[in-house]
Amino acid sequence: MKFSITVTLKKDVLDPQGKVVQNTLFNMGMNSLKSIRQGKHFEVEVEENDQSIAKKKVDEMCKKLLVNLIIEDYKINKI
Amino acid sequence: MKFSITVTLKKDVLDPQGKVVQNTLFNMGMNSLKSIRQGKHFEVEVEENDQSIAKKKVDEMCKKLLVNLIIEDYKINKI
Amino acid sequence: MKSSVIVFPGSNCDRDVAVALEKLQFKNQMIWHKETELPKSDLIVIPGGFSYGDYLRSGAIAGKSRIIDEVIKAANSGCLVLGICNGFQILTETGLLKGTLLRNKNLKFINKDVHIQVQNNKTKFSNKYKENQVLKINIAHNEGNYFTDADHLKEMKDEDLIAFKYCDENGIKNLNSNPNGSLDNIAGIFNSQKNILGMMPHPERMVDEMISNQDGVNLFSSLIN
Amino acid sequence: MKITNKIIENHGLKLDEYENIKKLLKREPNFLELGIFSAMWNEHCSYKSSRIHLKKLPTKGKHVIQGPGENAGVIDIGDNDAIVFKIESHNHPSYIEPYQGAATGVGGILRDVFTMGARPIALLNSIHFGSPDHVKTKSLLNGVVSGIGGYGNCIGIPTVAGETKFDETYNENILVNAMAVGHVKKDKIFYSKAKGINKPVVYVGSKTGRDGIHGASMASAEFDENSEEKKPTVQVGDPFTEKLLMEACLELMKDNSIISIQDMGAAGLTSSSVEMASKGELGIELELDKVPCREENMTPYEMMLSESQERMLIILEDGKEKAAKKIFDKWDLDFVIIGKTTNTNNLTLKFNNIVQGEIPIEALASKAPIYNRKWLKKNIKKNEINFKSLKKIKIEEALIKILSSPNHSNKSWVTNQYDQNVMCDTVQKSGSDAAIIRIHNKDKAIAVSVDSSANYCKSHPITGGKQIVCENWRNLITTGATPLAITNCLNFGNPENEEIMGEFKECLEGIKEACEFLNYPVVSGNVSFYNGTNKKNIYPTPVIGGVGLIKKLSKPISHNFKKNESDIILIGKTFGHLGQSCFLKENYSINEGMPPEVNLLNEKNNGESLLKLIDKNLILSAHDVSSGGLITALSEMAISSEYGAKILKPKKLTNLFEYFFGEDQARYIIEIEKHNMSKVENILKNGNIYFEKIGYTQQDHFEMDGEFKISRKDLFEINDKWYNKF
Ligand SMILES: Nc1ncnc2c1ncn2[C@@H]1O[C@H](COP(=O)(O)OP(=O)(O)O)[C@@H](O)[C@H]1O
Ligand SMILES: [Mg+2]
Repeated sequence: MKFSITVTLKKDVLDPQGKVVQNTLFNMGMNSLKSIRQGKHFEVEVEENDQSIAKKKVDEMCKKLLVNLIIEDYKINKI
Repeated sequence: MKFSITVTLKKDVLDPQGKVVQNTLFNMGMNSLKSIRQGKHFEVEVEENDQSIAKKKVDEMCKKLLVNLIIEDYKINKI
Repeated sequence: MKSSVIVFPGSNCDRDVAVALEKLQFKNQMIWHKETELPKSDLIVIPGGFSYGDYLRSGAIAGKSRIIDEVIKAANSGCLVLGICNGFQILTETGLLKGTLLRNKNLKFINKDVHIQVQNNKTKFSNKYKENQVLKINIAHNEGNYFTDADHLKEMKDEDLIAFKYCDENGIKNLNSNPNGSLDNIAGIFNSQKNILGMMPHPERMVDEMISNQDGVNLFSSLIN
Repeated sequence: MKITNKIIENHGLKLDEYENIKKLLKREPNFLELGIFSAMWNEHCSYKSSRIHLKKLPTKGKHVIQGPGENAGVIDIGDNDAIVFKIESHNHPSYIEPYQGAATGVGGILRDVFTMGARPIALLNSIHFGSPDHVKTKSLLNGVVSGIGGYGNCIGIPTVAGETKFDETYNENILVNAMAVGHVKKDKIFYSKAKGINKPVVYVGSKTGRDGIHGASMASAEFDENSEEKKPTVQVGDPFTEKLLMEACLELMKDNSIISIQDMGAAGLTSSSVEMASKGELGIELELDKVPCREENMTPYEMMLSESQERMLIILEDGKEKAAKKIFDKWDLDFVIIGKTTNTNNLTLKFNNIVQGEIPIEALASKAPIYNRKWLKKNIKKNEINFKSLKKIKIEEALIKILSSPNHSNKSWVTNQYDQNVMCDTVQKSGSDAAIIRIHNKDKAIAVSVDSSANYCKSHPITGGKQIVCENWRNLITTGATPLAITNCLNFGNPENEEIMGEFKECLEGIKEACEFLNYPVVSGNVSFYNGTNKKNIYPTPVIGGVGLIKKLSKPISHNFKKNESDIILIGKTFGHLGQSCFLKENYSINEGMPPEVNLLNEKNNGESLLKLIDKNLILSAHDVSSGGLITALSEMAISSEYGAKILKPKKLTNLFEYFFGEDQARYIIEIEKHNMSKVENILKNGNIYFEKIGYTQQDHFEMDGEFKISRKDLFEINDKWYNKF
């Protein structure tokens, strides 16, 4: 069973990378850009048939390693 | 108008990060994990009402800056 | 004084810090990350480098290793812990120190000699420095941009938990003397018990006049009582 | 599957080469065998166009332990210490994907050094980009610099020196050359020569993926029924794994388990196994199903041609497998016995117990083609430059033009992205003439530098070849080091073009002559042909990497002025040669003329005398005079220091532009304390060395009465501008 995980910086955390990317795009003439934020994306496959169990396992991976809960939010989606 | 962009390494391109993360999750006891690959995620907002034009603009950003087309693939979704 | 330097796969300042410790008469041991027990020591050092390639987030994976549980235990029972560069990043990942280290403001690796000012010279780590002393010290990192929430910042200010701040040679702290975008020019912090110090600059690189200067010496000698 | 002409061509083989393969095999090769021939017979592995010329280089000397022919050269620096070093190009991959191309270039050269048992202690690089305003230059520069840093910083080896240059000749073909230097105990050097029959052949390191399989992807598109998507051929570097591999190998090397060891560089498993067998005059048999693979369903062809990084092949002594495996387990690396040495003298490849290919080793190695390609002597245009017709400018203006040009700008934008201090033995980092690295725990050090002068080589290849060796030699001398040996990276255009082949041949002639005269042997190197398109080849760009020894380390001699009111002396004669000068190029866009003449005798005498002065502690600072001439060199000494200088009017030479901007060779500027003047004069006079006192240091300003006056701060800012805007 496959899931995607999206990890983003929390709203009030500074995003130096996003900021530089935004400036660069702006300087490249893409001035219709209002905002851009950068995060991480994972594609995970787990050996498990029960969707809710599988999702729980993925959630555990996020909490234990993939996400720094102090500064990051995450979302899990089945794909 | 808001879009999400998912950038992933092309198939067959070495993903050193994914490999280390996978081993770590495994060593932490999550042995139902079959595979994990890491990519990037962007959330973009553009000032544009026409969806197809907006999407074109986002596509341009990907091609010109956000994505390394030699080793990465990407997908754009309206959110 | 006995010290232990924890070695993770990808650590690369482990030898440098061991050399500095031995030069200052510590009895040092290198501890491989797969060990399950820590020898009794007065000081634990988590050295710089790229543990686990800095993959995922710098320090994240090392922060989950088995030996770290032992470091946490020792720290909680009062042992002195020093995290330098990647070691600082690892300490924030474990929660032993609060806040986090984001990408440098210019998104580039930065290696150069910068100045930092001692903010609190009344701790075990800094008692040999003069009040507000300015040190010249080497930095080398990609993610040294310290960030924390407003409450924690206030707590650090109220309780003197900021160890070092980036400044210029005259001790002036502003945007120009901030190499990486750190909040409030912070270069190093203590935990609330002040037995844990995390810092981005490399004191172990500043103990040899032939190579650099000796501005790092007092950090190590402060620890010897 | 039928091997068609198209398939042969896609493998980069000529039809007559294919006929030759059939003769050597006494039959048609199969597809796997064809792939192996193509890998071993290409220019990169076989040196087929360069070999007869490389042979002429001097490779022996008192200090040489190992010359060309191994993974890297080795020199003796006394007390059982040896230095291992080599340079290598990664030009084409870096143009396609600058970050990964440069990163894997660094990774590759590091493996060449630690394969020999040495712990790498320094990295250098020479990078050449197109014109600064070419559309691609900025992103290529960005990518290459962060790639070099990304790899070296992560693995924890200081990147301490290099050169960054721009010229439109590299618009379509940048150069990325990386050099690595390591330290080893003289009695602990490891070689690639196999010995003994039935010894286990072990694969260690990363898994094999489909990276970098070149001709293959195209060729396979024709025969593959399920026609897969086009495979990316870009290799991604994994410095973390390389660090583990390095530590594991060095740990295994502590005892005597290893008979032979070889990294998998270009042509991966193929070239490593063939090289070991060929040097040992043995056969080797591989069971390819045992090769650790990253992807599913990899074919023997893909495994043999993959250029996945961070892998090694080791031949072990009997009975050492278990202990060795334990070490690699500790470092979480693959360790698999994939074959054995045999007495067949063949490369035998099995897959699922069926022999898939069998080729005599000598057909791949000693019988690989060697070409004596046609070459044309350089047609020298001796057109004189008519200075009278040039627009008049002021000295100050011309100097500012040079100091603010990309080629002469302060490079800290680049070098601050490299960790130069890790390992805590960097005595002198980038910015001076050469870097100085202390031998760990000792009071001796080595000095290292890389240099090139493509425009000199273009206009007169023989002189250019000589000049770069001399410039490199001078750079080491100014730090007080005795130059010991060099490595060289020969970046040239298409060798099938007679003019290019002529440039190659004549540059090598110059290199050879200089190395012989200076007793400065070549111990390793690399050749990179086919740089540029056939119509537009790059300028011939040989790059010299030199290593020198500082026997007793004291305060390092750097090029920044040290004191107020000390004397400034110029060693060597000034003729005012402006052909091919930076002055003409930056101010008038003129690339004409001959390069300055190289007088090897003067080089040798001047350099050795300076070493004497340094040895006697008479020197405060020293700098060699090169591109940009005397005034540029003096400015550089001021910019990096706290002092300016007052330059006196020359007594003889009249034209100040020639005086200040001429690029005459064999010259050094030294700063000495006034009271040492007579001692210095004595030594130089006794050595028959031409020298003149040209001025003295002073506070703040760099000036000549009535001609120019610039503050040190302004000089600094002028010099810092270009990259800051970047
Ligand atoms: N320009 C050169 N001058 C001297 N030796 C060279 C030169 N080019 C290559 N060599 C030597 O030829 C051998 C093969 O080089 P190369 O194929 O680059 O080795 P590797 O596969 O280990 O990287 C090496 O020993 C190298 O030092
Ligand atoms: Mg090699």
